[in-house]
Amino acid sequence: MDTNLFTTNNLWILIATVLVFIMHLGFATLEAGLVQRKNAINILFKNVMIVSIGLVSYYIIGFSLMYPGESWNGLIGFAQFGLALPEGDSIGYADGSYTYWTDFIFQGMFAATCCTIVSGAVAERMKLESFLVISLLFVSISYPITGMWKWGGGWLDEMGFYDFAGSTLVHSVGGWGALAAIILLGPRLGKYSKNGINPIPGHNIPLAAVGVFLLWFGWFGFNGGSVLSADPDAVSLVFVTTSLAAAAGAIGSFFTAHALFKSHDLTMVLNGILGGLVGITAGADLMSPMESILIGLIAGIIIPFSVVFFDKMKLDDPVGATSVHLVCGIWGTLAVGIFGSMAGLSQLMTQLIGIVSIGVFTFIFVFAVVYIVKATMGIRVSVEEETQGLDMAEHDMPAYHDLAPRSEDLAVK
Amino acid sequence: MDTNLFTTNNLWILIATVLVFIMHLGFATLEAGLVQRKNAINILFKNVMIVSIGLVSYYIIGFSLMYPGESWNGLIGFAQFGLALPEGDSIGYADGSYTYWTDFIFQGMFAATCCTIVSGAVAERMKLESFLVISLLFVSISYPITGMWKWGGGWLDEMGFYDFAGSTLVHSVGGWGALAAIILLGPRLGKYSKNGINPIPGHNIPLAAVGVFLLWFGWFGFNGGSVLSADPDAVSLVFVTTSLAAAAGAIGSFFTAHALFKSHDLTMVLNGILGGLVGITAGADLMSPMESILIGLIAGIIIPFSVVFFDKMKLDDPVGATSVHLVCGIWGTLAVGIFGSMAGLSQLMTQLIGIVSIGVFTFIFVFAVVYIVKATMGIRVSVEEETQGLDMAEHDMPAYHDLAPRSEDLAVK
Amino acid sequence: MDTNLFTTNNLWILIATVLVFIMHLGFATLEAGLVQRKNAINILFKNVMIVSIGLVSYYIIGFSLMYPGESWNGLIGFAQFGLALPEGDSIGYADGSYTYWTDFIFQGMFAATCCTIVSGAVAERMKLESFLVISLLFVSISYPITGMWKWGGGWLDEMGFYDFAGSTLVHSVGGWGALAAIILLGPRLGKYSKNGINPIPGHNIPLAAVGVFLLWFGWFGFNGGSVLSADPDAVSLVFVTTSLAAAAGAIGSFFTAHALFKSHDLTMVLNGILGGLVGITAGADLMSPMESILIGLIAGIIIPFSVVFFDKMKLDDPVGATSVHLVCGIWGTLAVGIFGSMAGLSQLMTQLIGIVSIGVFTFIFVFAVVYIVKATMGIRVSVEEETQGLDMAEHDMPAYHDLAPRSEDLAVK
Amino acid sequence: MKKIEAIIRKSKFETVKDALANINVKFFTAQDVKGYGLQKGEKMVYRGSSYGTEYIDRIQMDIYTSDEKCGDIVSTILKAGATGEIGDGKITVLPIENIYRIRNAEENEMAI
Amino acid sequence: MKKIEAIIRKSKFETVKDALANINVKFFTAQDVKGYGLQKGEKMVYRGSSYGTEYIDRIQMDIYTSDEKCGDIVSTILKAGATGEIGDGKITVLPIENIYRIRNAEENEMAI
Amino acid sequence: MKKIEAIIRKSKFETVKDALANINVKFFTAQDVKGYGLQKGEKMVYRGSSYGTEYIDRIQMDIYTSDEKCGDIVSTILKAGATGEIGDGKITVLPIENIYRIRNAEENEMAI
Ligand SMILES: Nc1ncnc2c1ncn2[C@@H]1O[C@H](COP(=O)(O)OP(=O)(O)O)[C@@H](O)[C@H]1O
Ligand SMILES: Nc1ncnc2c1ncn2[C@@H]1O[C@H](COP(=O)(O)OP(=O)(O)O)[C@@H](O)[C@H]1O
Ligand SMILES: Nc1ncnc2c1ncn2[C@@H]1O[C@H](COP(=O)(O)OP(=O)(O)O)[C@@H](O)[C@H]1O
Repeated sequence: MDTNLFTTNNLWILIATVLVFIMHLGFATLEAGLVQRKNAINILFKNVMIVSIGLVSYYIIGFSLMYPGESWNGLIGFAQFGLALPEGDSIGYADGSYTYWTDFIFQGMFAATCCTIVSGAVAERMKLESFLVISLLFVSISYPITGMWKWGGGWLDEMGFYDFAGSTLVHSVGGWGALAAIILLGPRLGKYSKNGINPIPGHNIPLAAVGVFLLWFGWFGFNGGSVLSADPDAVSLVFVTTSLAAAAGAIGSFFTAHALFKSHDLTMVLNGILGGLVGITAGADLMSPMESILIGLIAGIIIPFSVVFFDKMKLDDPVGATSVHLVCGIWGTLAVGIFGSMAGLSQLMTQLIGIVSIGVFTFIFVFAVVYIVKATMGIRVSVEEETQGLDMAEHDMPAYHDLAPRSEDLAVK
Repeated sequence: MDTNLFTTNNLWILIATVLVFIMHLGFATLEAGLVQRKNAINILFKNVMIVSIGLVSYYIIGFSLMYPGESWNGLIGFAQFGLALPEGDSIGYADGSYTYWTDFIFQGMFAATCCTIVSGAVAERMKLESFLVISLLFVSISYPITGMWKWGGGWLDEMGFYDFAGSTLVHSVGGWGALAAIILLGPRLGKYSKNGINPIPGHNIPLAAVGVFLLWFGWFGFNGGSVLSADPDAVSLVFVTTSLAAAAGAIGSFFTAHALFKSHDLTMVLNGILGGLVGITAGADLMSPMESILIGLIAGIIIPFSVVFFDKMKLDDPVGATSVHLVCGIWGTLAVGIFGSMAGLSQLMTQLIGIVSIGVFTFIFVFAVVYIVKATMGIRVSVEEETQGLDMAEHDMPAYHDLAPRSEDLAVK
Repeated sequence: MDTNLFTTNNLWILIATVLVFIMHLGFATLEAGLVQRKNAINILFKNVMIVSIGLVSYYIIGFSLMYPGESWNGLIGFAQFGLALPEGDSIGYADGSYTYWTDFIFQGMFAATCCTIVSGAVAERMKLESFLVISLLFVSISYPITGMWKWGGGWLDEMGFYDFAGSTLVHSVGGWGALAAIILLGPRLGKYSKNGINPIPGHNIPLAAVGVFLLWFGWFGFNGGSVLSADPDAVSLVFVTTSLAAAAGAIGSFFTAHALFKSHDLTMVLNGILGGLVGITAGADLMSPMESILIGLIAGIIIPFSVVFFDKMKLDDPVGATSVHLVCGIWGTLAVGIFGSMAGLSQLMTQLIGIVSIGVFTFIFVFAVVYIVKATMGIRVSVEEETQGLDMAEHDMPAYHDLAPRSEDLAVK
Repeated sequence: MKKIEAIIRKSKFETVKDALANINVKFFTAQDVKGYGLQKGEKMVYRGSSYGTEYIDRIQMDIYTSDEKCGDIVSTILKAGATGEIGDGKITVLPIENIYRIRNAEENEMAI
Repeated sequence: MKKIEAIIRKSKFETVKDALANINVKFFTAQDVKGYGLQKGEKMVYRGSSYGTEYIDRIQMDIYTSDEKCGDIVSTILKAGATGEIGDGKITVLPIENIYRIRNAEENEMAI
Repeated sequence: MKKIEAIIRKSKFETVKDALANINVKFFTAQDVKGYGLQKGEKMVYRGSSYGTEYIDRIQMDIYTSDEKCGDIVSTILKAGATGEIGDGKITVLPIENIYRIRNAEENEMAI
């Protein structure tokens, strides 16, 4: 491959990195919009710290765990602490598509998304410091190990498991982590009472809508960059399937939510878009436009049922992360065996094996970590803190000052 | 053309697609910011659905109507339902600049903007479902037909009409649709009383400002991508003219609005930026920097007069869509005959023919559609619903929960 | 160099331009979030006008002052009013990396950031028109002159001063301007009383968080584009160092702020990210990942101390611009002499000379300009206007309408 | 002198205000309150569950007036504020001992 | 008839409301107020300086009632609203001269 | 005992509060209200049309006090709250029958 094409390929992965980066803002605003006003600072703080901790820890150990070069039976391996620039001509790296640095930074941006998924599900009641410790372990150990199984050339890869951009490796992994955490954490105070479900509406739905648009925006990089080159046919097809699945997800949720609830719930349609995006992620390069519409539509139909289901199970998830990332992540991974150029029963079985094995590992890992943190540091804020809101309890600061206190209102410390 | 350059060209159009996509967030936030708090969910819901419906319907019929290959007298043609990947080498498509998929997704992102323009003008009073039906017909039939006249190689193209990125084909088309709709819809309750104009201020001006920055951001893709290749000279000139016109639009509105109203109205300056952007769009590749400043400046000067004019006509347009997209769209299309490398009286005439013919077609089409929907489904919410706000009336949900209801406040269904 | 690579290189600089553009939205939302509700329109208005005035004035004189071709002793030069397209083959320009237009628009986006830095520091009390006049002179005269010293091939460049993407040339220059302005302007009413410091909290911290994410997003273009080509190794390394420094900045501020204030202040962590970004900017292409983490971490540690220091000095800076841009800008420029491939005592001295000479020039220039404007137009709003808020005083418009006034509430003019 | 507290529907505020202006009562103080009573608040739906507030938003108008005018004001509000459906609200009359105009310290009847 | 004004802690509102419902008082008007008293507001930290408001957010409940029921209501609130710590708030009883139901112009005892 | 309701300018709130503190009145309840009166609200401009609200934002201070202290408080507010221009607001004194401190059920004079 020549320098010109290498430069173009590398440039695209870098731009895709930038787009994946902004997904963190998408998650941050989506989650901030869907929590109560009194917990908005807290969820933003968590999101800001996750990206930061995620990148640094992925630099220190995550990347080497995920792409160890050699591994023990395709199960686990570790290259070295930090990065080690490979010898020789940078064009030689990764089949002449991108540099070592590009590889790291693109992968690093992916890694942090996992924890972001968890942050939304455990919002409004989890202790800040405990959350950060759990995230650190999740992003630097659990995510890279299961990631290696497929993307690092591990046993699932050899078995033929397919997950183009991470319906399972990123999204359902995040979703399993979220599920394990909310089981141990319990629902928000008052969410489930003897009389049934008491909704706790998000405080700023427009902010949540901004988040979903930004996530869709970033997903062009998430899926498009996963082509791992600027190959015109592949990237442009991925753009088409990704967009159509997102659009169909909105349409699916629109009709389903209205049929079920007799109401046009914006948050459902927003979740529908995300469901469509997560659903297409495993096979974005394999599907025809019509198939991508079907996958997105089904994801969009699933969302309202799934949200209601988790609520019935008393698994309290303020932002719908389990429905979007776990359920639609599983759906998307299965869809590779049902639609598109790899469809077939044996592929479907392989997909199932991948889903289950990664799910079991992640769930157990996160469950154990959260369990230990619960037993030691504690994971849940006190009833008083939860009632007062985490913004005042952990940050001594409200998210909004409607009327700025005049100087005279202020008592100096 | 070789693979390398093809890859780079194609990559740019894909990135431009991403930038045009985010314009939908720009429109969504601009419009949400300029409506009343009680209608914020509704306008966001409409915007989310428009992108979704727009993309899917453009896939099903719009693209084939707009680029039919062959047409009846350059007036109308239809290729097939869905997409049909052309035979052969992908590099052969579109003079070696981009793939078929790229072409579709870039055009698809443009298509949905038309309806978004309408959504702002009819905000706060139009029924959700009627709006969606009208949008569907607009984006999948009307927009592609007039689009074909020029970009699809139709009669206007043969006549020499010039519209680089769509001052007329996208913006004034959206503006005509908006005008037809607001004539049939009437103003918001209480906007015009016997005592004169009662302003109904937007509820979140910072959100509107975010929208305009995002639109400018996206416009780099809208205009820059319309070069249809990554040609360095052309794309970089378009970046310069687009930016300078936007900047000059702000400056023009700044002085004009202050002279007229003795006040620095932020919404006017924001509209001025958009006016400058719309104005330069028809000839962004033809103008010198100084000419682009002039075009933008004049657009910025037009805006405050135009806003006041429409209000005098009792044509109620909460976001100024008619001033920005219709009036400045016309101005920008005419400017191609006045400034730049194509200027000349005969070109000016041709531009006028294009403006009028597309305007007449679009206005009549949308007027007819809205009229029929009005007679059947109805287009306007009831007085009670309008007073209560569409968020509660159509979505059972307020946009903001200032104080999250505690669990005990909640009565279960 | 061949056309293909030229096209790719040029494309990257254009995309970087788009990313730098959106930093203006980042600044706008950060600053709007950190001021009081009653001054939100005003700060947005200033930010919108700065980009606009900045681009137009940079077109008219700034670019020619900064890149004059020839200069008097490397101190000052001026090419011509407006732009003058160089003769000949566009590929010949700038070593075949980008076109003349690209050069201008990329540089133009940088230029406006300086004034944006000032706008945050002087927020909530400076007269709109005076601010715009000062900004105009700053962006079109002061910034280009000191910019020329290094990037225009002036005396500092010849001396070996290094500033990759502008820790000094952009950020500390903006910071010195901010310092000069707030010295002459004085603190906000009531900020410092005999009892000590009365905090005046920002009204919308989530908006400020959005701003910081957008700034980080844009910084990929700011630093990555400063490679001035799409060179795969260089750009990808810059992405890695930039991201890790930002992440480490957050971590540094996280621990420091908690140690100092026993509280997790989100605004400190946000400033920490920006500090890390500003810190890495001077040497983003010279550092190893580990060095960039160190630079960012130190910047993050500096931030809380610096914020407290300026408050102790009674230099009131609502958004922390002096800490982020001035202090971390100096730190980053010095870091080039301490870490990375150019480290060494003599380089450190050269860096110091650059910092001081540019600082002295900028401080004196801005001080003089602000002083003259103060003596003529006045720079500070009246006590009544400040109490009432600049939104009503200068714009006759509040930023938020919580309850839309019903038509009957409105008295027509 | 009397203080009249009228707790009315938000939607009736303009009508009541105009009716009062017709009998030359243009000065009063208004505030937003939450009414708990027979009428329940609006039903909302969020993520599949419907819920509602127990209260509805109301406006309370406080009018200080002389003994003579009091009857007039009460009957005006009774007329203008009624829809006949549950939830129209209440009017209460409380005795005032003194009233002052802060501007010039005028007292009682003079101050109204 | 009496007007009872109870200025209570926000955190006690639900308890008081439920206690009142138990003695069949389900109609009242509530509003957010700022209480200045012995108890100070929450401490906050912003960019290295701590500060606090002088007031704390409270809820004021206004209940119109007949003379007989008044004592009952007061003692119910006294019990349900107390924590025993500084800042529990106040209850005041004011005389009402007249009260009307706007819906049907019913007066006094009938209107409550 | 008396209830004093003072409806004052927002801009005078701090002055009044400080003046009351000087005569040792530090406990009261405040709320935001909208005043309709001679003075009109602020003029605004939006997209070329100017408009204004009919009301202006005010603060209402409610002070429960003993009969003796009442005169003092009123005259303090009259002095501290006045600008002499239209719109300074009103002070009203209403009779209170009973007052209780919720914390310990202390009554009347003890409770203030
Ligand atoms: N006893 C009361 N004390 C205080 N406010 C009351 C009382 N009863 C009713 N209200 C107020 O009057 C409003 C209307 O009362 P409601 O019982 O709903 O209807 P109606 O007055 O038509 O019987 C309530 O929302 C509440 O604000
Ligand atoms: N004299 C008063 N007039 C009006 N409101 C008062 C008065 N005294 C107390 N309050 C209200 O009661 C609340 C509680 O009073 P506080 O003195 O803090 O505690 P406690 O009642 O337990 O002694 C205050 O925040 C204020 O809202
Ligand atoms: N009759 C009234 N009843 C209740 N509030 C009143 C009455 N008259 C005036 N107010 C309140 O006092 C405020 C000031 O009154 P205004 O007539 O504007 O000025 P002034 O008191 O100086 O004559 C009003 O905004 C309103 O809140």
